[in-house]
Amino acid sequence: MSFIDRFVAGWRKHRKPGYYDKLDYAWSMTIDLDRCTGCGACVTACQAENNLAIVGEKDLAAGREMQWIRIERYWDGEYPNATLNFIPMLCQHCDAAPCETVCPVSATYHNQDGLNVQVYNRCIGTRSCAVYCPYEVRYFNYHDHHWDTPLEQQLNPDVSVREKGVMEKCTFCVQRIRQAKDHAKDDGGRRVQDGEVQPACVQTCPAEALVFGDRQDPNSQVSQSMSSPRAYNPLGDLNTQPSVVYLKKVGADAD
Amino acid sequence: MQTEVKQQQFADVNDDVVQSLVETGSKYYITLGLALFVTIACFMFPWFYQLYFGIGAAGNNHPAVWGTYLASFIFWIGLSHSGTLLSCVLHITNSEWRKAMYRSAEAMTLFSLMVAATMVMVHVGRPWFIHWAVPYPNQMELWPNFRSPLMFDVMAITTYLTGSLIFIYMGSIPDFAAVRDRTTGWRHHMYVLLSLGWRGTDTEWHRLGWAYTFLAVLIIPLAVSVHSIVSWDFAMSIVPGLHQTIFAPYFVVGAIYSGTAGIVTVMYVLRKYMNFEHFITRLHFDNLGKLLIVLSLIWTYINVLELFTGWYSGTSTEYEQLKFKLFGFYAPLYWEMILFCAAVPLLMISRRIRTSFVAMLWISIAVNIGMYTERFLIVATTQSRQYLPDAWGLYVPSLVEISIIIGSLAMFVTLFLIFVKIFPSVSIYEVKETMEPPKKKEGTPAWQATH
Amino acid sequence: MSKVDRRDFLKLVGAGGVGAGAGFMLAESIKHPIEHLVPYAVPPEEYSPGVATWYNSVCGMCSAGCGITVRTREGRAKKIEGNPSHPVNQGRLCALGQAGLQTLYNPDRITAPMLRSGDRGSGSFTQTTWEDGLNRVAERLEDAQRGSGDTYLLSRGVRGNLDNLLGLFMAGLGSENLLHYDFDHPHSLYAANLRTFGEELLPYYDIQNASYLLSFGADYLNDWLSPVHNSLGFGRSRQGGDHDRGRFVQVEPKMSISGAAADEWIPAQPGTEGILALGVAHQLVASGTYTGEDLAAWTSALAPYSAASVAAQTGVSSDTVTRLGNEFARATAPLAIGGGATAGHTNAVDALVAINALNYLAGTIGQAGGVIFNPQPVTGSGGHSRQASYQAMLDLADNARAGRISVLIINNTNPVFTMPGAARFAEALESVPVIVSLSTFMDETTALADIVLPSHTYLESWGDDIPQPGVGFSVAAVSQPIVAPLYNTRGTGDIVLALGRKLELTDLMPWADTEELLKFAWQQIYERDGAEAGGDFDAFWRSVLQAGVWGENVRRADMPTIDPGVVASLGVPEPVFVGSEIDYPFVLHTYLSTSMHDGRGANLPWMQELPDPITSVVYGNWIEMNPATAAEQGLKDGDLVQVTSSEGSLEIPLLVFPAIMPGVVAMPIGQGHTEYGRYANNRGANVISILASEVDPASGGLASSATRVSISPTGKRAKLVRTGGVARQLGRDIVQHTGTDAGTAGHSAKLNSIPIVVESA
Amino acid sequence: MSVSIVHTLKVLKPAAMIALVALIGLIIGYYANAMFFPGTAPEQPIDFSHRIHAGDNEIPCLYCHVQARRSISAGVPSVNKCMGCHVEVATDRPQIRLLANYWETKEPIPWIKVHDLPDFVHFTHKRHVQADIECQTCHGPVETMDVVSREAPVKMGLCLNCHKDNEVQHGTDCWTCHK
Repeated sequence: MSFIDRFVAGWRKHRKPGYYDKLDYAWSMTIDLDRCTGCGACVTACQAENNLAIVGEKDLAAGREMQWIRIERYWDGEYPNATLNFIPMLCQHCDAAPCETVCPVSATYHNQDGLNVQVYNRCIGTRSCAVYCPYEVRYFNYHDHHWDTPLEQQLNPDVSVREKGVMEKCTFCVQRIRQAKDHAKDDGGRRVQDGEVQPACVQTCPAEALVFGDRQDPNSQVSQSMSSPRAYNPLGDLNTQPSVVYLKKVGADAD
Repeated sequence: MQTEVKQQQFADVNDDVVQSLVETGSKYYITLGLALFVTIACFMFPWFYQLYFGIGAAGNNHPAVWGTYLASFIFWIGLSHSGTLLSCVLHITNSEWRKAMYRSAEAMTLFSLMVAATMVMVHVGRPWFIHWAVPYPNQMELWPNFRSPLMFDVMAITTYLTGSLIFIYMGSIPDFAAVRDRTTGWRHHMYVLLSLGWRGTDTEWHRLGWAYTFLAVLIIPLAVSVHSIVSWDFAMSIVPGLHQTIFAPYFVVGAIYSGTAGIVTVMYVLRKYMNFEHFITRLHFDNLGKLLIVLSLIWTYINVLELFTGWYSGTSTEYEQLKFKLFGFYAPLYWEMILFCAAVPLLMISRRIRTSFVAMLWISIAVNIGMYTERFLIVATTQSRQYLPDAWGLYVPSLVEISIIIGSLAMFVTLFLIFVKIFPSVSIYEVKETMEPPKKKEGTPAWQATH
Repeated sequence: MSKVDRRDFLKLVGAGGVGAGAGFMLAESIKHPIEHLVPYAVPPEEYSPGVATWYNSVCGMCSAGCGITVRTREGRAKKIEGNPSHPVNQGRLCALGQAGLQTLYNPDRITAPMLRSGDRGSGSFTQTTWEDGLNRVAERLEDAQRGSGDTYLLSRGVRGNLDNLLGLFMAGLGSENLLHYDFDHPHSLYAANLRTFGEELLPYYDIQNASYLLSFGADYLNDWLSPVHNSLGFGRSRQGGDHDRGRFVQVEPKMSISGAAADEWIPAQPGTEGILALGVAHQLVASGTYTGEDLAAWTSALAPYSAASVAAQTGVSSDTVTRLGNEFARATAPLAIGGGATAGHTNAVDALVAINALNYLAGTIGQAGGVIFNPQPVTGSGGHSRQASYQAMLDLADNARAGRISVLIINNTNPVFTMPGAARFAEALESVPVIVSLSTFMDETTALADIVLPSHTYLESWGDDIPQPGVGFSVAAVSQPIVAPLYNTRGTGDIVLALGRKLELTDLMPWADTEELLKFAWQQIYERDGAEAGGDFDAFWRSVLQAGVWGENVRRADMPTIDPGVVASLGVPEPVFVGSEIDYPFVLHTYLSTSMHDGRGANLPWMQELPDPITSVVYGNWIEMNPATAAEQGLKDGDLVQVTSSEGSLEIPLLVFPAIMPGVVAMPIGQGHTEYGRYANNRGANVISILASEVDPASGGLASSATRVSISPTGKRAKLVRTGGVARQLGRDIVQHTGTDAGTAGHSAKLNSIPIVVESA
Repeated sequence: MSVSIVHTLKVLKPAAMIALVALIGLIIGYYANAMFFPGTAPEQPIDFSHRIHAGDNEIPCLYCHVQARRSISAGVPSVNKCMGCHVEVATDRPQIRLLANYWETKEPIPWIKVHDLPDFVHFTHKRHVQADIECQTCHGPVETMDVVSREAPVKMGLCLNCHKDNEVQHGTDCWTCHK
């Protein structure tokens, strides 16, 4: 094996998602744009589950919103033929994530569950990941946020409250995944079953537009809906290999 | 040109320089005090406020998480460039006129690098953990991410800083010795330590000359690499308008450009207020002027190139980006940059302007203002127009940021003022090399034997 | 240093001392702060620290009555989730329901009984004890019984046995005046159903099995009847159902969320939706789909509604009308619904009757995917009977002015905010001698009260509920306290029972507390259901509490059918608008905000920060205008405009909106509070305040869409906080579309919701 | 004038001495504090002795810290758990009377945390107890202590070493312990 071959082989290896030969679970989500009604239930559910800060009017006016999942809205056409398209945008947990390469302290990396990890207590706040992320789904803590008492009593003890100067983003509700794995371990170390764990957004979606699961399990709901002919990735040409797959809206394309 | 200097005698050189170190007028102290005050009031105080309050003190927001701090970082790194680089190049090419100005140029490198470093501290969200970016063994076995261009940065800049420090120090040793022998009291002791017991023997001269040249050769590629790497912080992202192969040369040229302009400014000041009329002459301004024209032309060329990248890309992202840069919210700044960096320098084609000190001063200042704008635009325009239109936004610097920029400038001035009182800001022995040596009774002068 | 002389020595000692001190302080400064670890003195059973426990209950944020599952840790409510076993929401929940936690932990809650200390409306109160507060109320009530004046109880729309309890209480006081008041109560729909089917009820609209939904103004995904259940139906009809992908058509002057989600959005002149419905019906009959024996009658009745004439009135092209008719006729399971603005015009009832008729002609009454009627509530009341129409509220105001009201008890409803300014309700309350408020929060109405007896939030109190509209079969749910009361408050039921004891009404209301009442009431359900299942009542009760819901999948046997008289009376008159077209060129279209609903959500920070789905505005409201119209008026996005109706005016930021009719301006309800806590106060403007006091004669409901307004620039720019940037795709293909052929592929319709795990020690 | 730096060094010597002494003082001060006032053994509201209970009477840890087997937190026994024995056992002792007071007033006992992890750490006792990790591994020989003190340095290094030695699955993934 020539040096070149070895070099290329090594390079290939390192092109693997997050350096893993095989992922343990490959948590993925599909979002059916044909079902999504843009109601925003997922947004609030996420805020409730993940201790998202109440940012306040002033900072929102400065453009410092803090929503790990946000509803983007795109108009097509003009009155009377105007149509409105909603697309929920959250961390895509890319297998080839640009944000992971840039963090100088490896505060964000890919773990064996195919999750794009953000370690809050390792982050030093260079904010490079947010620049590198084409989906704009990383949010920075510009202050220490506070909750008017007794609102803080609602905070989820399984999720840490981020301090100022730290980047944060959607975790696929890792605390729930952790919980589910814990249960699975108690039942004699079985694997987490399909539908056993769901992020807050998936769980609450009134139109059942969101589906979550392990795409390595061919029978899981998520694998099935990923195999839909409607499946696609927004900004797919950037080839960041997202774990979130969108299902095309049915109807005439306006543009 | 040379005639002025020729009339100077060896002794005069020493006297002039030493005088500039020892005799300090009240004017100097006032300036220093002022600079120091501004540094504390406009840099330290807002920064501590920001540390307490969080980066929210700056104007950053969701799409534009990078701001003027990073822009200033690039600016200072850029300014640091021509200093050592230029001095090395000219040293190797044995250009005589370099010798009167290179010391202050190198000093500029040193200090702008330091200021750049502080800019990093100001930029990050949790500076108290900045040491995590340094590879050191710990019980957690945590290492920095060596894939990250920011990591390359840390390494490149520290290397460059070390290199320049050694370079300027080595070059000053004989001068320290010279000054040592003409001073008394605490100064004397200081220079005793600084000059490392330099005696001026032939061997010493020989080694110094050799090592100096050697280091000069080493530093040139280093300097080029530093700014290329800084550019990769941006070019390695996939943000439209940043993800471009031209960025490394673009940044290097821009750096040398602004750096050279910086030197002109500094030299004007030295000449005016340190009474170095004899050493810093029309010749220097003339040559630097020529250099500036060349650089500005290359810079303009690359900017035009950028337009075509956007125009020919055919992708909505790049095209919107271009439109936004030329006609968007920041357009006035863009055209200001073009005026100051592409148009104004062309004036220097006329020799009369090149050789008029005041004109050169203003041009050099204009260039650096333009170059700062360029860095600001690189950060601001690109981030506010990325892939998802729904996430578009604008970024406007906050008062804290602006005041910190002013403060950092003052910090640079402070450092420089302290420098001119410690270092002989004109290289005594190399200036002497450019003169007729006084004949001794027997044989050739010592310095010829060494070469 | 050969010898150390004294001065040097001292220097050294000093240096060492300073150094040591510094080191000591340094070590001190980085020490870990003291934290406490406080166990229960006596832990409650099923409690173990660090383990989450789920409790099932009923959501109290809107009238849909979804079932919720609340996650608690260390005795604190952490998260509200949908109850998977509740047939209405099936494990799903809307944003407002999620934010319910913030009613519980709201910093602006009333923490103890209060007496008014300043003069009315000054908002100055002094705290008191429950004993004192209750005694005072009891005295007033006794005086009222003796005296001339009458006692009124004005409650928010409560259902189930709490409603019965209030009824008993008022009966005990010898007063008939128990009124429920909800701004969003669909009076016209009830009236229309009464006229069409002879029963005053809400049928269950089976969207899930509908293959073609024609919605006339009903924003069924946002606020209409049961949004979460409707969304479920929408999703399943769209994808993964066993039938073909459902098609959704929305007819309304301003695109709502449902309009955005629909396959086709058809702007029709405000108030003419009913006419369009008849046009569709006409085409349907003309196409020969309907083959009833009364075909002739229908044909003649629908004759005047030919596509052409309908097109002329509605502004919808006749081709579209014809196409809609044919599509509706051809669809396997068509369904027409009406609500929203359609139900807010002076011709609302006629329009809704027309829509019912359309359903009848398509033969969807009682069919799957059609209009299904619910059985009678198994316990408690369905809630509508006591609902006060707008007319009734006006009468109440008149009685107040005439001094015929001596005591007014208000339970968690906010008429001062949700009544048009023209009704001058606040002013009417001035002349009520005693106002008692049982409100959880200080709001515009409670601010006028004399005695405030704060009630629990729904997460602290007992209650039960019959969801309206149901899901086609009997459902009842119990809401139980999730957490111990945060403050010195009491459940509404307990307050009433306590008052009852003070007034010796114990023979009417023998129960010690609401829980006891519920157990008593649920005996009957147990008898018809649990008894043969074996277990004793307590076992049954426990199982109900654990499931959070009880239901029996028995459809109603006797489906009412359409009243033949309807055919004769068929017809939709032109809507009446207040204000001349010249002075007030725009029709004001109001709609319930997604997050604030009718204003109740405005004090929840999460709701203030939830971007409006369509405009992405946060912390405020706005008025929407068609781009072309705005251009004519010389108005730009973000201009502060003055909106003037015949009844008043307000200033509000203008928002240029691509999908609204040129002659219409639209404004969301919910903002503009003045006395509703730190998060709600002084944001935007309350559009209700400028609504004309126009009554829909047929139902007595408020004609909330019958106001005309004029828009004039103020020259000022307004700050309108939006989280969204540019809402155009610029050809980047972010939201991609596909032809309808691939439509049904993909998505499983299986419920995916976490099973309730009640972990316990 | 002399070229060599010897003379200069002579001049600078006193200043250098002072600086040196100050530095030494700093180090001494730091460690003195850490040594004499470690703050790892805070004074508890009741002088509860693990030595008597867990050591002499050999009551198993999980008898009182019953949650440790099934919850992320080990849990401190409630007052009535203590009273379960102490209604008759050693009722005359002053400390037990103190306990009895808490019991009568139904007051919880404000114990002070000895082992406290940062908020961003997710540590679950359950998993570790079920993996038969000795409590002493992290808590030190509690059964020999009259006053509990933090013996083992409960720092990230400790966790990682143990995870590595026992080859815990994903034991070094950040999100296994950090939340």
